[in-house]
Amino acid sequence: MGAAIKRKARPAAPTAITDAPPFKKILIANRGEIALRVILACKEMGIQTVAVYSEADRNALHVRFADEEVCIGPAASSKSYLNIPQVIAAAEVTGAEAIHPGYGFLSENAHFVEVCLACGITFIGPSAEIIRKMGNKAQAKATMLEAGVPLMPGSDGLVETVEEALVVAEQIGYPVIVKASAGGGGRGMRIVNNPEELPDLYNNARSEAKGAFGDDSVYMEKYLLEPRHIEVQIMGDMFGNVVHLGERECSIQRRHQKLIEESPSAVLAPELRQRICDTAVRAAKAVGYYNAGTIEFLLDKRGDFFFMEMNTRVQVEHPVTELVTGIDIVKEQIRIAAGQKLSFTQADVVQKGHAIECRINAEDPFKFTPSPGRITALHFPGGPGIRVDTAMHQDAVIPPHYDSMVAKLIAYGANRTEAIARMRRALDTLVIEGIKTTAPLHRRIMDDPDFVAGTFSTKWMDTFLEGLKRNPLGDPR
Amino acid sequence: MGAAIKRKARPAAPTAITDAPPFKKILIANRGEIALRVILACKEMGIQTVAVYSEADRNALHVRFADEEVCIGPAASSKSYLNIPQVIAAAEVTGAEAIHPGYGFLSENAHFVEVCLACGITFIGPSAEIIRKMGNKAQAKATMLEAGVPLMPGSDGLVETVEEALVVAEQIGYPVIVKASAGGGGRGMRIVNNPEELPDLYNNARSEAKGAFGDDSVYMEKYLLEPRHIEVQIMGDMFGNVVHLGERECSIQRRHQKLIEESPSAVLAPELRQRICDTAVRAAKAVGYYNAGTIEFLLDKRGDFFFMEMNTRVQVEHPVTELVTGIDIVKEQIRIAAGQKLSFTQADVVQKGHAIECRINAEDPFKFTPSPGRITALHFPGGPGIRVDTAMHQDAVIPPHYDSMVAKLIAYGANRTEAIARMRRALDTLVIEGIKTTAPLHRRIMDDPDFVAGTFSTKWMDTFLEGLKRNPLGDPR
Amino acid sequence: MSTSRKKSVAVKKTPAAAKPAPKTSPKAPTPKPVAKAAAKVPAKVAVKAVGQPLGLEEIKALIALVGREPFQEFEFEAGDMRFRIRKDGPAQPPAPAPAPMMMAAPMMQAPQQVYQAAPLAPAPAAAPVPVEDPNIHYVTSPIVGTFYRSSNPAATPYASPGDFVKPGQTLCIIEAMKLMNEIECDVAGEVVKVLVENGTPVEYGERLFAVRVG
Amino acid sequence: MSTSRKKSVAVKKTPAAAKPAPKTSPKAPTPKPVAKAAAKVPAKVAVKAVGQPLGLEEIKALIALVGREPFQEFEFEAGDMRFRIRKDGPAQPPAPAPAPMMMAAPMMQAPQQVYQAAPLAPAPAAAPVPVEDPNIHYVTSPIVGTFYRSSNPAATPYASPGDFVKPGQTLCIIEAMKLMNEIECDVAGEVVKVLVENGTPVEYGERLFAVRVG
Repeated sequence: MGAAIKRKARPAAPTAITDAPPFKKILIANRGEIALRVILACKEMGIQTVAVYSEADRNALHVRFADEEVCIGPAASSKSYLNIPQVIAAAEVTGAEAIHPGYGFLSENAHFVEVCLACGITFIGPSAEIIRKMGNKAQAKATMLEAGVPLMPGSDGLVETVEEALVVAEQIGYPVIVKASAGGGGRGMRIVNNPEELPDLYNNARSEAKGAFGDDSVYMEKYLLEPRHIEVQIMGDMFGNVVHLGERECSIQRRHQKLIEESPSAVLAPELRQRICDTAVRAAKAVGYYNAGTIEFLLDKRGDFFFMEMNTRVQVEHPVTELVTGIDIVKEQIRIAAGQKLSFTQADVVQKGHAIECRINAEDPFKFTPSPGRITALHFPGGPGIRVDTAMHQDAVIPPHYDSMVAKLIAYGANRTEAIARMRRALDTLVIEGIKTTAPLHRRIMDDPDFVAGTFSTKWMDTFLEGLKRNPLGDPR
Repeated sequence: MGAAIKRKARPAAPTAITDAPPFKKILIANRGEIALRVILACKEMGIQTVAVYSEADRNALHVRFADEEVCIGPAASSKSYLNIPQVIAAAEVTGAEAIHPGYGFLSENAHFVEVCLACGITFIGPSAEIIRKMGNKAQAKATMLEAGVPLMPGSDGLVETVEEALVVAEQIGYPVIVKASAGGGGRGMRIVNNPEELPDLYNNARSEAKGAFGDDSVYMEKYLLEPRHIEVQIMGDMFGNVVHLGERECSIQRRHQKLIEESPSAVLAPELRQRICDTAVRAAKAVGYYNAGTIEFLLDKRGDFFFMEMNTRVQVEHPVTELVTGIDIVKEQIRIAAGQKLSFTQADVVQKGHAIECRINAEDPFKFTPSPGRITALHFPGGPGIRVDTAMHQDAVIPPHYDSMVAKLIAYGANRTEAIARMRRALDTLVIEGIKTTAPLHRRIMDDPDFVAGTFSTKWMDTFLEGLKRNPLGDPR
Repeated sequence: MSTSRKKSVAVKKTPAAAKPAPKTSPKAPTPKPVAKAAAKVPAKVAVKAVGQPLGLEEIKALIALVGREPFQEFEFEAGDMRFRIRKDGPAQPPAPAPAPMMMAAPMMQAPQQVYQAAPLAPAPAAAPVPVEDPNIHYVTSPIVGTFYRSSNPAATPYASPGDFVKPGQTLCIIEAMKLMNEIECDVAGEVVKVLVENGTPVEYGERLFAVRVG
Repeated sequence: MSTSRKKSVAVKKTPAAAKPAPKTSPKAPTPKPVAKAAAKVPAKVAVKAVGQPLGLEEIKALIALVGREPFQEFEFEAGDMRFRIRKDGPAQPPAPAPAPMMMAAPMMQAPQQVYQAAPLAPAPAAAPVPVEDPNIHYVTSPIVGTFYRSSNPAATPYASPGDFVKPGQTLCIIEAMKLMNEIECDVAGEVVKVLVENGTPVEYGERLFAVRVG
């Protein structure tokens, strides 16, 4: 009997190979692959780790590989991973000096950052003020406008009536899109092609936003045709240094959920890449940004790009950037949070080779229905150029309570051609039995002529999926 | 009913992303991780693969992931993987145009190369003549001497009597080493410290060589103190182009079996690296070498280096070179065998970062007794900078008939410090249950101050293991 | 997962006026509580229904039927509906207590039980469930924090072995985020054992007191 | 691994004077021989019918039926409907054939049985060995090559169903490395079936002929 919060047996203190670790102990307020990713970074830095977990995750790998573990609640996220008092108490009882929030959950919760501050715990990320400023989309756009970052032609802030919406739409030209101010994931969002359909769609967007976010404020902007989602990885320290780590191409999306990410983008000419990345650095500097962040742009066919939003945390797709730059983003996050200067300059950042990430979700690969359950057989691909970020293991059970992503398969090659070839064979040698996954869908995409040519937009997946319906070829694997 | 040699269902022909594959179909005359490694390379190149397997390997991954599979005999290597007629027949019935031999088994068997030639099958490696020339150590040394490659001070060819041995030993100075001409793995090898013990040890070496290789010819050379094993990866095409891919440090050995390999070496100054690598290229050119090969040197404390031997095949430790150069050695081997020119020049080869490989063997980590059996739980580490080359899977059984290596764990980092940190955490998050492995030994080595400092020789492991005996600390994991 | 927590435990927050004792660091390795191990290998029946081609009564009929049969596993899928029943344990005579129903449907209301991942090296399938005294009720921690048996170091513990306690009675304090949370008893009975040492950290669901009900 | 090869098969090498037929390329996908398939997925009955969803009564009938049958696993799929039943438990009568002994000691002399790795998704533990007629002997291929039933395309096959054969009698030719290898019979009996088509490749240990011993 006794406390389940335990210190595991550890090997003899290793020979120090680095400077003193920036923190002695970090709590990871997350689960799944990103929790494990942060634990790995901490292990490399000689930092002790505390895992928190819900009752559904008792046997999860992030729990197994952390030095200490604290159960913080039942399966429901709201009662565990989103439960701020429980997370803070776990840091207190284990003596963790800092909390890494991963992505999702509390990672962009400004209130949580303030509570950490009040409790004397370092939050590994930017300040509450920055998160708040960038978290509200209307406010973020105002800030970017001030900094001279190109914005999508659109409403000057919120659009509060149908009449105002009609005027704004005329100014920026149809098609336009109505978006929830607090939105995300496609909810509270409507595309409007002409003035006739505007009133209904505007009202639909507002009521959906109200239902989803408790906030029915909406804004409007130009709706781009065949846009590409290009985002820039930013890192900044507390001394005002901000650098970019190049761009990521994330246009392969379904319902605004990214499926495949690459770095570099196959279509950016060097001059355009430079211009987008410089703009991102300018945007980050404008808000005094520090730690890791991502600035998302929409790039249209003519090479014009527009600010979409800033994510004030590490991204799911950060590995593609790590592979082409050789920079460990998570370790750098931790150093920055400890008050260290950036360990590299812009000149040190060189994009070499090409990396592609496929998100393997526990879903039917073509119907996208969730497929939680027990993994009865598992083999992850290895060999040259393959990185796997996952917390899965044989006999692991994917609980239905959380995100469906079970693994990130990342292929690196000397160029895009080699990266695609490696991703194909990695998918061919991936074995996950017992649940359905999106791996067969990815395998299909890797064979698609558009994908191979690099000619796709954020709307490409819809067309591709339509094509699959017409020509399903049975199980593609 | 019907042939078990089957063509598996394949997905629709993928969109071509590379030039026409150099071969349509390749047979892999090997098993385990290297067979899988070659299959992965073929998949990336759009080449069909044929796996051969013994009855003990029916459920092996190299069988599962090949396009076709042929059982070639019972478990004993001599009746399956070393059985030339069976391997050739398997190539014939499947229509394979080329055979990749991997390492070990038939990879350095000149007769096998000749049989392939006679049967119109391309052998992926150098010619029978080159293999024969470099395979006999005395002959190899004569060739190197001619090419002006520094040789260990030693006998001019074979030493045939005790009297001659005494004269030669006086000339080169004690300590000397007596080595079997056909030897390897430490057999037929004796270190002699003074003339008194020479006669007995000389005779011992000969009779041991006779027993092990059926050939009791021996030679003698200077025995170096604290030498390092430095080897250079060579690639050449059939047009006389030969380049090096930098060096590997393989001094962490036990009984002449490599345990840990790195690239680059922690101790080579740029000038010395250049000199060793240039010498290796000169040596390879001297024999008209083509395909992948490795020239092994002993480097002494003063920076003098001496030719040891040439391996005329891909090495177990090739991944460390692949990671620091970004070059896929196995794919290049296949292209070269198809008569293509080297796809890169010496100027294209840049060593970037640092890579370390730990060979994970199914052995007691401190007693080195074999530990075959069933793997009951398995988790390979992932995340940034980790490559795993393995054919293991959950519920796989390590048969007692073959090599004990079950996985190669390779860590890559921006520098040696990061690579060591990553190897430590990779070993900490490696789970292999059901059998004993050498992983705990590797974990200990990664913590050792000598290893961290890079100050070790080929004799270091003996000292280290002695130290462990005095201070075992129980199970270090 | 704890299977003994039958009722919710009330928490009252009071300001941290009298901090009972200095916070201690986490303990050295201790074995997992017994209940955890037991929870890993239950006879398990999982029902998953998304959409409803069959009615509830029909599903229940199917479950009852499968339960009587010597099956280890049953899966059903129709249209959007899919369900699966698996019985991990050896085919035992019917358990005395009703097996907990595992609701796995992500869309269903308030699933109380959850999927439980197996550890990397799974326990043998037929691991016997340790017998627990049905009269013993465990009061578990509803929050993470530091456990204190009394309001200050000098005070008498709220509850000690042999004490008779009743619902609503304060049993201990758990400090979290500088707040002293009084943990109340949820049954009437006799305290048999205090399962956590004073001043040590506790996690969510951790057993604090064993109370003999009655 | 083949468990039926009780005796070695003699091979006589003769020069490839009369090549029986042009070598054919490997076949298009064909099902694994019965023995292999049986070894991998034993005691499993999978029914797959497209376009015939069942009603509750029919499903119930199926479940009851499967319960009485000695199946380990049952899968059903029909249109959108699919279900599967598996019985892991050792509720079976003992298998008629003794299970092969797995030798685990690496140092033991000449182990005849070898470690056999499990496939990635292992079959249920209690899979019964498929029953084979003890009077049927299988002549297996001792080498890899191309199987020919006669010395040349125009000649009569060495052995056909109904023929009585005796030890030492040539049953077929296997061509490998341009050599014609005569495969001799190792028992006396009646050829029941030729298991490989003329001109197709065979691997080591593959069954060629079924011979009823006697």
